[in-house]
Amino acid sequence: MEMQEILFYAILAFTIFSAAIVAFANKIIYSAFALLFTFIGFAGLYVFLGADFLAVTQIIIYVGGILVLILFGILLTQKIYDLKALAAHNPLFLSLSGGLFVAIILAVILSKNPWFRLVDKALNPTTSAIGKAILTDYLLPFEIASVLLLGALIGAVYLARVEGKKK
Amino acid sequence: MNSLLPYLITAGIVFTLGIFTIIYKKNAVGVLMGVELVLNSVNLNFIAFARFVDYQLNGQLISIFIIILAAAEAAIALAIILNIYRLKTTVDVTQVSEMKN
Amino acid sequence: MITLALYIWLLPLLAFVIQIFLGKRLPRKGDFISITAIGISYLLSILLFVQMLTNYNPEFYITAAVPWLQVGSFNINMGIYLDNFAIVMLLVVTTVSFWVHIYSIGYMHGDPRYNRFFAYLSLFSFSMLGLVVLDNLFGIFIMWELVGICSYLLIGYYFEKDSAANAGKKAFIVNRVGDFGFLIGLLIVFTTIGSFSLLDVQQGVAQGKLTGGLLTAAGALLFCGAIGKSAQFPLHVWLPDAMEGPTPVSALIHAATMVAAGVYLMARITFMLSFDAMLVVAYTGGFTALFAATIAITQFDIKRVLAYSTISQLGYMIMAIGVGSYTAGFFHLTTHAMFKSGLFLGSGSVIHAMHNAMEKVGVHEDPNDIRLMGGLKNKMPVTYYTFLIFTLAISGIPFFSGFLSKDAILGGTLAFAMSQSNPVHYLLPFFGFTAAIITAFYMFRLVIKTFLGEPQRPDFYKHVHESQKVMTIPLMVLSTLSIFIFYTLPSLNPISAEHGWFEHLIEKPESAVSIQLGHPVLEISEHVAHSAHVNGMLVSIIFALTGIVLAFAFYFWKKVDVEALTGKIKPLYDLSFHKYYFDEIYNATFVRGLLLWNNFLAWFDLKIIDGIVNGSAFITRNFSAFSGLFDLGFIDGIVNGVADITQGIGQRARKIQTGQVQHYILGALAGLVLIMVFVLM
Amino acid sequence: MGLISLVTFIPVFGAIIVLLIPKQNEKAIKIASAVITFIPFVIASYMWGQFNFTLSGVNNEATFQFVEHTKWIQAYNIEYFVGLDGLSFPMFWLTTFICFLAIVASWNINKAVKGYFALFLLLETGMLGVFVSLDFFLFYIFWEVMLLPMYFLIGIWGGPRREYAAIKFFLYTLLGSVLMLIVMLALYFNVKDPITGGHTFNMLYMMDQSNHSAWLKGVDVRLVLYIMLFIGFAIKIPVFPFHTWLPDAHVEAPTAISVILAGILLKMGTYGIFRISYPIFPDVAVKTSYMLAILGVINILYGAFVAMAQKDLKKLVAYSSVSHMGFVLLGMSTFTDAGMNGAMFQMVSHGMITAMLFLLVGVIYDRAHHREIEGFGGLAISMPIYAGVASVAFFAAMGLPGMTGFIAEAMVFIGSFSVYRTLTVIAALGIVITASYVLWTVQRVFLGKLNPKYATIPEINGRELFTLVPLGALVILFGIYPMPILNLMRTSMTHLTELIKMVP
Repeated sequence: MEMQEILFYAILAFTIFSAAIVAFANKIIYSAFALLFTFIGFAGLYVFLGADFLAVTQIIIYVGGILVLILFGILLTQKIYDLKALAAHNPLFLSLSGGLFVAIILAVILSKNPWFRLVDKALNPTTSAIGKAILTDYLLPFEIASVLLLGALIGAVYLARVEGKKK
Repeated sequence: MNSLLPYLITAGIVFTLGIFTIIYKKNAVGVLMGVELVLNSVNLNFIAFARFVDYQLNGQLISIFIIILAAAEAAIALAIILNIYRLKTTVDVTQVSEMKN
Repeated sequence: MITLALYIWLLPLLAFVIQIFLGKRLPRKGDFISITAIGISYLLSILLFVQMLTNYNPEFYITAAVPWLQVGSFNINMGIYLDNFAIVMLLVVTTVSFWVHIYSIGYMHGDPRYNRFFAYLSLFSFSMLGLVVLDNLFGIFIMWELVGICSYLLIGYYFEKDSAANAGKKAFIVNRVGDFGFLIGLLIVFTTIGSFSLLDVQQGVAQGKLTGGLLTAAGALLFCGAIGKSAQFPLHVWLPDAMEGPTPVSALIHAATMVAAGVYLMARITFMLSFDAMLVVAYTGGFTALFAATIAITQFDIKRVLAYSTISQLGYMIMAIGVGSYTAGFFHLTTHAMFKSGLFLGSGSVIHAMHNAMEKVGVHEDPNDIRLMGGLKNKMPVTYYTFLIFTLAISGIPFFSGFLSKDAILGGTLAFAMSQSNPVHYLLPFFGFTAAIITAFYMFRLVIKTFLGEPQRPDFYKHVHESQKVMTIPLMVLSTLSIFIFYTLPSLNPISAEHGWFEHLIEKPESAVSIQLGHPVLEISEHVAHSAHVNGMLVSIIFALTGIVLAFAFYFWKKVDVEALTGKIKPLYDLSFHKYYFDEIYNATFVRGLLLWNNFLAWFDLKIIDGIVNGSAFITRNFSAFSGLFDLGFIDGIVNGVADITQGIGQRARKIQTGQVQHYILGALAGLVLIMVFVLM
Repeated sequence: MGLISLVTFIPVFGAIIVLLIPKQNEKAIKIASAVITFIPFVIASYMWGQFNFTLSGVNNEATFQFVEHTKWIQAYNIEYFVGLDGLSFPMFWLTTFICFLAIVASWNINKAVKGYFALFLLLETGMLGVFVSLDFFLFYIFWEVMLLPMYFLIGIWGGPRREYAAIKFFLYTLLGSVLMLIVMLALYFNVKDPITGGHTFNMLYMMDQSNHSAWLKGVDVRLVLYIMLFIGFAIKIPVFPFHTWLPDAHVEAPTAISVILAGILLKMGTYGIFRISYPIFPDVAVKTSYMLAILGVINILYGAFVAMAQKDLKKLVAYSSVSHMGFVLLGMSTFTDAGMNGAMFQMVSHGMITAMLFLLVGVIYDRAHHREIEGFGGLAISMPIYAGVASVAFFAAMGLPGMTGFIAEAMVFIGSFSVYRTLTVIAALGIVITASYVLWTVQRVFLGKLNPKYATIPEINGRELFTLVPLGALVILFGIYPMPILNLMRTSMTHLTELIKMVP
């Protein structure tokens, strides 16, 4: 087994493990930190898939943006030491059965199809290709995405704004 | 690492965990995390398929849009959560059921 | 003349309208409006009367009509029908009404609803005059009901008193019972003859459009109306209670005019009475005359004594119509209107004085009770002397009007009995003569107890004063009109009106039934009539005097111990005192029965009918829960059932709808798995 | 757009206008509604002036007035066919009149004002539409349009048991509608359009017996269809034993809605019989008339008896409606001029009288917040004007001469006595019972000692008088001289009677 391969499986296990912590952790703050590692794990997997630009984007947006947001959300919405509020969960059985449903579906799908291997292909840097694609074939979705982001920005500001008189 | 299956299995497990998280957590932020997990697993699938099936960049581009979407969604969702917290001093999604009755 | 009659009729209506809307704001609360209106009517009636006397034609009549209701083949014309009979009646009504109006100024002075009182009086005058002048039975029925409602309003005038409110209601409902018969009678007449107009009905009956049993039924049913309105047995119970109304009202409505409407109606339709119908009328009237008189003996309320005497006198009139003494019956109506309204006004004067005296003393007792009076003669001379004249008139003493008319009735009944082969019909004169003696007795009992003897309650007596002029003048006028001379002119014979204008002008109309049958319904020869008249006159004078002497012996000279006598005939006395328990019997049977029946039906409605509806819904709901969509039975049930099932499912389903996204996700996933399972298998 | 459409649809456009007014502005909503309902009343009154009394209508399009006749849904030969004749015009006019007064009487509604008035206006369009439709499908649609707003008006703005009452009302009337729908479809498939030869919903074609198919000429079929149709209408009237929705609905509904219910909705049943049942199935109508008369008599007496036992003032009035509608049934079963016109006149008369009664109950309920008859007493002392107006209404209900009720009842009796002697005698007992319960009620509420609780109860106000006085004035006016109303209907009624009598 090559070193690369060992690293690959290690990252896989690391990702799954941290995702499991996200799911099962009692305290929301632990979940948040586990989520951080999950995201990093995903970034690693992206590297293995030859998606270097995406890996970087993943780190920047998820880790640098979304996760920070989530952490802010947690810190703003509750006192960290309020264990009761932090550890409140729905019935485990129900949740597990839900997960089970998904697992069954996925397992069925995975088992029903022949997922073929692939001859090794060179990994090329993708950044410039993505840039071209965005500005040519994907220009319209890209613009729409920008509008969406603007909308989300304004919406988020409006929603989160504290009304003047309340302060 | 040069085969599709490990990626798909990983994505499947994380997806399952994401769904589980969505259902399991009462905390709205927790639910949001679950959603992020689901989105990430889907991203992984897209990129994996792009690499092993499509040989092109389409999957990666869709992933980029998903990331954009996820960012927007997270921002809005957190704003809503903060609002609910302000109004009801809770982020417990089971407590928020005004639309019922 | 038609125009004159219209004015006479409609002026009081105008007064009513003005009074009811503006009365309160006018000076003197607008009493002058009502009085002016009735005054003009009075003058115009006199004018009509004078015209009638100058014509001096018994056959006179005049009529005019306009279409009122016209739909397809159904038409009713409204019009005026004036003949001597109507003109005399107009004069009677306006006379009494006018003087009662005047009297009311004094009697009702200071009443908080003074304007309302005059408004009602005007409305009553309008209705009563309409009843007299209208040319068709339908119009008469309309006015008949209107006088009924006026009577209701005026009896219940002091509506704060439960007894007054009850009395008004009772009067109207009892009258409605009679009107039920009246209405059916009207329907028979209209459906057979096709018109309500009196002239058409007369012709129709003569042509035989209405014959046999139906004719008798029509006559008897129309008489039902008269039973109610003229308080004949067995619907007499309302009139004594009606004395709860203000005394002027009793004088106007419950003595002189409205109660006489029944007699008026019977006189109007006398042409269509078959012999059987006449017997019904005669016996009802005769029995009532005696029956009411026996009650009057024991009453202590001055107005109730008069009320029963009214019933009794109305019985006389009805009996007169029944035995074919049309003129005598109407004659008695006229004279009775004068002296009976006078009696009531006189009693009102006494009550007014007693009431004021009690106010001064500060004791509140019944001012109507004759046991508290006595000796009022010295304090209230005008009232006393006028009252005495009226009493003499009602008792049938020569030189007074009552004698003439009563005598004519008694003579008529006697003649009737003599001309019939069946001796049972002597019952009628028996009723009449017995009632005459009792009448004289109880009327003088009343006079003695009220005005003569020692004052029973000196404390009140001290404060009693004669009433003011507005109240005594009507008394004087009416007492003048109770003198024989007004009825016997141009002859001056004090004991017979045979050659007077009245007997000349008021002629019995030709019986349409006789024309239809081809032979007279009732045959009384001149000879029989004359001998009956002479005999009747003698007997009635003797009886009247006997009654008076007895009254004096009992109550003035105290020759007989009344208490002891009462004790001896206790059961009879009780029977009379409690009015033969009629109110109690009616209460126990009709009123209670009706209420029970109503409650039963209401229960039936709520529990059974509604229960069936709800129950069927319930059953179908359960049934359809089992048999589901296959239920094709009762549609209401399905509708209900479907609604209930949907609701039931909804009730459960809404539990699933928790409002929590997580549950929804779970559900969606489960669904997805199911779909997968199905797809893959 | 003709006058009829104008009158019929102004309220529904008005409803849209009302919906556009901001909901805080309650005053504007109320004034707008009043103005909107006043316009149809003015136009309808103008139409009265234009109305030609000599045209009969009923089954001849040429003698209908203000006709509008255009295609609507061509695929099924459904037409927009409206017109007025003597059968419908009195009710048409009365509807515009009562609706206006009811809007004024709704002034103190303060719960979801906008919804109330919008629904009310929609209801008015439904009612007017029913009276003008000459196409059965159109008729049915309007019939249903009227139902829903009523359901909500009772169910939302009603009294404590409003939901029960509303559902009961709805299911009952829906049952009626279903039966009517079946009959409508049966007629549609079995009546041929004489011009095109296709199926038709045109009522006038349905009235022509020669257009009926062989199946529809079957005796039993006709009987069954007639009875189904009759039950459909009987529920609305309501005929014993289908009447139990009425007391509940009337009692729970807000005042103005009770007025509409009793004043207009009840008449739709009898109007439907006049307009549809009689001309389409004249042979069955003649055959079953005795049953109809018996039902009428039962209604008269049963309603009166049960009314007398009621303790709730509004329920008493509701049952008195049952009793009075019995007169309509009795009159219409006679096929005589007097009886038929009397029945129609009673519809108008009862519409006005009962509207007054419900308004009066509303007035006292607004002040005392209860309707227990025994709980009042002596109100004539503290509220003399109210007592005066109320006596007019109660006396009118009692059938006192000089008011419309008497004319109607007398005409019905005259008409029915020539046909059903015994029944009429029994029915006439009703006048005694009616007098008893009316006077007893008047006594318990207004006379006797003043209940000290109500010594300072405020007198009836100007707005309430404004709703009551016009009705009272008309009741007396048409009671003294009924020809203005009778003129409207008599030609049509005579024609209808002849039409029925022509049938072998």
